[in-house]
Amino acid sequence: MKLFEHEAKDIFRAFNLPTPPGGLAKTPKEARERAVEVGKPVAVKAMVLAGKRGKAGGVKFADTPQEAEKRAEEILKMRINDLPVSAVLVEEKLNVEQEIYAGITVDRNERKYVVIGSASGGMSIEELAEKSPEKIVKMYVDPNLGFQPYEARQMAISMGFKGKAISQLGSFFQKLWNIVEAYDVELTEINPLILTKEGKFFAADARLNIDDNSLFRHKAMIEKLKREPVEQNDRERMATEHDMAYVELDGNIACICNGAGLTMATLDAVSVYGGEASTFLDLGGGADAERVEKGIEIALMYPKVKAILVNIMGGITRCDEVAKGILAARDEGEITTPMVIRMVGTNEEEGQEILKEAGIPFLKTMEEAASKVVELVKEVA
Amino acid sequence: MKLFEHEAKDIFRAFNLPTPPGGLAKTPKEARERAVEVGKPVAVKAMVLAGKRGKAGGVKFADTPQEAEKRAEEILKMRINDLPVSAVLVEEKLNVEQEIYAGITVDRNERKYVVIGSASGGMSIEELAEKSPEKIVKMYVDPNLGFQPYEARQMAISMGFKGKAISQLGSFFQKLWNIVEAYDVELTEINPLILTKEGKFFAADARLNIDDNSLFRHKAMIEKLKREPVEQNDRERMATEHDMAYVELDGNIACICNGAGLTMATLDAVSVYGGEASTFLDLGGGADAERVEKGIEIALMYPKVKAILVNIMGGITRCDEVAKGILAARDEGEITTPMVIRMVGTNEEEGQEILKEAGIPFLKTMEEAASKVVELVKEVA
Amino acid sequence: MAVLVDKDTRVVVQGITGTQGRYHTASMLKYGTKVVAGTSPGKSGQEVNGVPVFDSISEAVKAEDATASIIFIPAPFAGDAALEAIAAGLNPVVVITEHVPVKDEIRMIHAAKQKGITVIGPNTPGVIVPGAKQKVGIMPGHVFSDGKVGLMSRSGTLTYEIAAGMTNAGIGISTAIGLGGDPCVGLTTIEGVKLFKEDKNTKALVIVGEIGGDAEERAATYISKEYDLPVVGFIAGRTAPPGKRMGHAGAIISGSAGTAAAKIKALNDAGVEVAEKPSDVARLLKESL
Amino acid sequence: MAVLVDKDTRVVVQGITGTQGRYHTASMLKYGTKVVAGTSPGKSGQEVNGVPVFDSISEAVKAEDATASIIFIPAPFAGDAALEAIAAGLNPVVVITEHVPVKDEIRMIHAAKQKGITVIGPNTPGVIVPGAKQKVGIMPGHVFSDGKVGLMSRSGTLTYEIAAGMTNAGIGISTAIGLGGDPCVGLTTIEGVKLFKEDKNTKALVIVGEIGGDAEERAATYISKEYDLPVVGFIAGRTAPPGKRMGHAGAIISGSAGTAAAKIKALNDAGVEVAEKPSDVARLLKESL
Repeated sequence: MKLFEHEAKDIFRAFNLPTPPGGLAKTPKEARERAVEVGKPVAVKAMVLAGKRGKAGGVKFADTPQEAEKRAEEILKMRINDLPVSAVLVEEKLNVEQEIYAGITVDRNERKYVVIGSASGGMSIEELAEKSPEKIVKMYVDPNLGFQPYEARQMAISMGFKGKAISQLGSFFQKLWNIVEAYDVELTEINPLILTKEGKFFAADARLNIDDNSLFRHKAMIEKLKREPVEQNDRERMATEHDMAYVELDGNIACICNGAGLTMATLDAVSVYGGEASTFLDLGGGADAERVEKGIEIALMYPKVKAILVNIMGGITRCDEVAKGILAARDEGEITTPMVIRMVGTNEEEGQEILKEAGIPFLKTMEEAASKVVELVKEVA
Repeated sequence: MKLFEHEAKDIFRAFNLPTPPGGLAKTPKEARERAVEVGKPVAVKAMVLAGKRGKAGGVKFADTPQEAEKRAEEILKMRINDLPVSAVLVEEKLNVEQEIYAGITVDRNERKYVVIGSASGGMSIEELAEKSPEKIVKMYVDPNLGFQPYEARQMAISMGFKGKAISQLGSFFQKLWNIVEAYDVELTEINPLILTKEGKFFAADARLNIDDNSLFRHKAMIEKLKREPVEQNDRERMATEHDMAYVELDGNIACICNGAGLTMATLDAVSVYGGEASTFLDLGGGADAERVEKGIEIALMYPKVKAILVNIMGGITRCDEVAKGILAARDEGEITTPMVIRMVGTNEEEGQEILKEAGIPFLKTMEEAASKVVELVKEVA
Repeated sequence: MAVLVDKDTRVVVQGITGTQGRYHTASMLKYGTKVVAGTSPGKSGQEVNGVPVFDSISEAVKAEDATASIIFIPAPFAGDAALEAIAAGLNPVVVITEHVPVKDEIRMIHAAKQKGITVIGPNTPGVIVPGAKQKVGIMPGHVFSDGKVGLMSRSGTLTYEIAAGMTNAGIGISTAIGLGGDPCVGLTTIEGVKLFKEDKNTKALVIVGEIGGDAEERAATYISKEYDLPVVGFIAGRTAPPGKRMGHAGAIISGSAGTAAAKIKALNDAGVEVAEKPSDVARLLKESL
Repeated sequence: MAVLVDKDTRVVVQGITGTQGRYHTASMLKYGTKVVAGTSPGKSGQEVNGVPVFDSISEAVKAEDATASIIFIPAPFAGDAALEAIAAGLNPVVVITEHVPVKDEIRMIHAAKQKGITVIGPNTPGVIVPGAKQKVGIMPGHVFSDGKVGLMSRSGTLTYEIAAGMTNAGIGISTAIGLGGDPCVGLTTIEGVKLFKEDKNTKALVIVGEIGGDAEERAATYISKEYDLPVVGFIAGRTAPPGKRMGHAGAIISGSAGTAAAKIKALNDAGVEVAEKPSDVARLLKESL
């Protein structure tokens, strides 16, 4: 679950992690009010869950409240990465001495949290890692002991800071770790973390992604946000409700399979035969007839879909159930979209029997099925 | 810092640890109101930080609100262990199937937290440990991993519970551990933890002592309590403010020393020579003149004091500073209480010189000093 | 011979009284697995398919000498279940559960490491050794035949697809390990290669990877230096768009690392042939054996 | 010869720029202690009594080959300081600070145990080895003379009292260890006895205990079975009323365990003579040697 910058900063402040003075505005008028409260030149920033916001023009500066109102008006009309901007954050424009990068995420190879810092902030960490890897400081967090204050100070020391900044920046990292611990954060980044000319550190930006699998532990926090964990369209929401993995793509063939790896491999196979997938839909393990029917229903709601490829490798999933689901979907929805079925594994014969009786053709290998569905789409188009 | 039962139960409820329905009452009338709210027979319990409250008559039962009011009136007038009762807790009298003991404390030998449980609650754990040690289940908490839910269930299993009670009681222990972790609890006890005839578990009593050394981490919690961490008389409060360890006893000789061990040994020496100490006053390490003066001032505020024994083994503490402090106390306060000084170690000669010049006698060994002060007290009496 | 599991492995099923636990206990027993006990707090004394149920792992181990665990406990409690199995010294601990919070995964994996225990998964189909008729997992046993190829995969059904293809082509498997689809798993690809390297019965390897992370790249580096037997690869997600999450938490592409192209190149550079389609795996194996 | 500290011990002072740190650095240097470095975050480049200051332990160890640590850091941060010293492998780690939260004590003690490191304290006067002219502590060095008696104590000034008495009686000390006055300390009485047992230079022991806990009782049991050389004891708090907290958090009596009477009996039963007054310790030692 990705938090908006202002949501992340609310959490930062609750952990005494300094953010620039300012506040949220949902209208240009509110933006002016915020700027008046700040009483100094401000930054007006689009609240949107998309990267490269700055490059898209989502961050503008204003010297006066009037100007802030105008900039907010412009930004609130924007769409960034095809997402609407619902609010702006109006914050004091800091007196920048240095831009720093600070982040914590999970290192999947070490199976540990890793704290990352660089005295050269501002650019993306991928860019930095490529251009000047020597400027990146990394510390792995001991899974037993957690991240200690002395380690947080060591980050600051290794990043090249001296004097009071060691304890100040150390404390910054320590608090960031406390947030990661408290909220099952899988990725947090402060980029830039600003050292002002006055010698203070502020989180100028804030990225905070919470592990979706941990949300059951953070109900109170989510409730406070007064929004759904994820911005989804109707189809995505339905899939989530039924615990299916669903991703929309730009092609026209909906791939409905069991298992993420198999679904991806099916998309790949479609591509090998010259087709393009519209839909990644993983039914998960042990889908019954109802679930299969629901999966097909969701897939068909997406206008780009011109053909359906059902590819089932029966393990826990039983082919007879899958066949029943396909039948039900066909009969219920009066489907005219061409469908190619490939279905092997557990109760394969029973399943094939059901399809045969219903007059639905099926194939034995995923290669045949992928090639067939691409053919059908070409006919339809 | 010891919490009152109702304070501890507020924390319990915040951690979803069930307590009997009811509430606090500061007057008999409020007690009746609480009993009306409960709507069932109630227990009326004295809120006082003293053990053996039950034996002292601090817990009474009432079948009706009228009766609850009357019992509250009786209890609110009581003093238990010489402490006033400022409020009563009115709680539903539970339908008891079984009384259980649950506690967590620090095992100083293992240097670990230890979770303790017994299916035979009600009596004190010391009594239980003496009479039926086999009925006590103990589990040490791994300092790295903490106390896991499966271990909490293991507690319940080892205590002899079966079926649903395993998870229910396990969850109880787990939550109790969460409280210990969150608030640096050095001792918590639920005795009795009641299993009702309806099959539910409730914390009927609640003891919660927070590590005094950790209070800096729990300012928000302490603020909520709206009271001082400890009930102290003026002398005790002054000593605490000056970071001295101060304990009042029943004798008449005030022992002012540096170091807890030395102070205790001084009390012991006074006893060897037939005297009785009124005061344990440990100045701590490195006391300067001002501190020594303040220590004598505090000691003299206690009416039982008939003589003062200052016993200093100078290490960080410098004898010249001690001598100056004694002088200042004498001159400032026009002390007439007899004083015996024993002072060796760092800057011993300078200190002795100061005392000599001021005409204050001093001795070389603590045995001489203890014997001398006992003699003086006998003369005074 | 095989890795992780052999004919003497005695399995305890954690969460045996749940729907999943019951179903797969029956399925494992049918396959031949020595399922000797199950746990479900509060349900000791019951039986599931003739397997005795205990309140805790320690009781199950005491009564039935269990040596390994398979976990069918819902995600919020799976971490606790794994720590219980680890504390009792069970090895391996196979965590079938998906959606386990990464923080819990980190804890269980490191608790296991400290005791020299292997965690398989979470979010894994488990481990199967056809030659010993033992599966500690949820895979359909019949698609795996006994043989000398080690199979490792970050995916479930895709593994069955490839195993079925191998079986049809007459190629058998020594041990198949589902490594698990999450970003953090107990046994990583490189560790899996090291295990198989020590197994004299395994004469070739199949590595089924997917986009996200650099487990395959790291394994490739190791293989190029240390593993001399034939290896065939398959990488799912060649056509997945960057930045989209596709089912497995593991399948997120960030930056240029973790793309299918990068993985295929790393494997090719290490002398590993990478199949374009799942059905090509068996063919490439035949050619290299 | 001695325990824990010897002539090669190179000490880093954590919190060297504070009032306490400065004072005792001077005092240790004067005594002869090899204080080679100090730490104080943000103050690297400074010097205290000619001792170079570093921002962190790792820098201090790298530059000055420090081997042991003494901590003068305020209680809220002392746990962190100890973990830093432990992570760097310093041994022993002497924690002078009092009022350290018990939770932090537990963490540091177990982190040290896992690395085979000894924590002395918290709330200790430290360790002194008169024969090596090394004190890693805050005790007045001149009251300790070189010799063959090991001294262990849970109290500070009381130790000086007894040591002074021994020195006056011509009895020298191999190593004196302040175990610390808190309920949870790194080195316990029984562990101290075991250390001294391995030291060929120590021919007798003095154990200075106080009410609270059962450290002395446990040590007595060990001594009766495993320690053959003379031991003299002293227990403070014989006249302390039950349930009162007297200075040391350690000195709480609960139930019948931990009373002075119980401790004295346990020691007597183990053949240990227990002095009634501090000045009797030297006399009893003379008689037993």
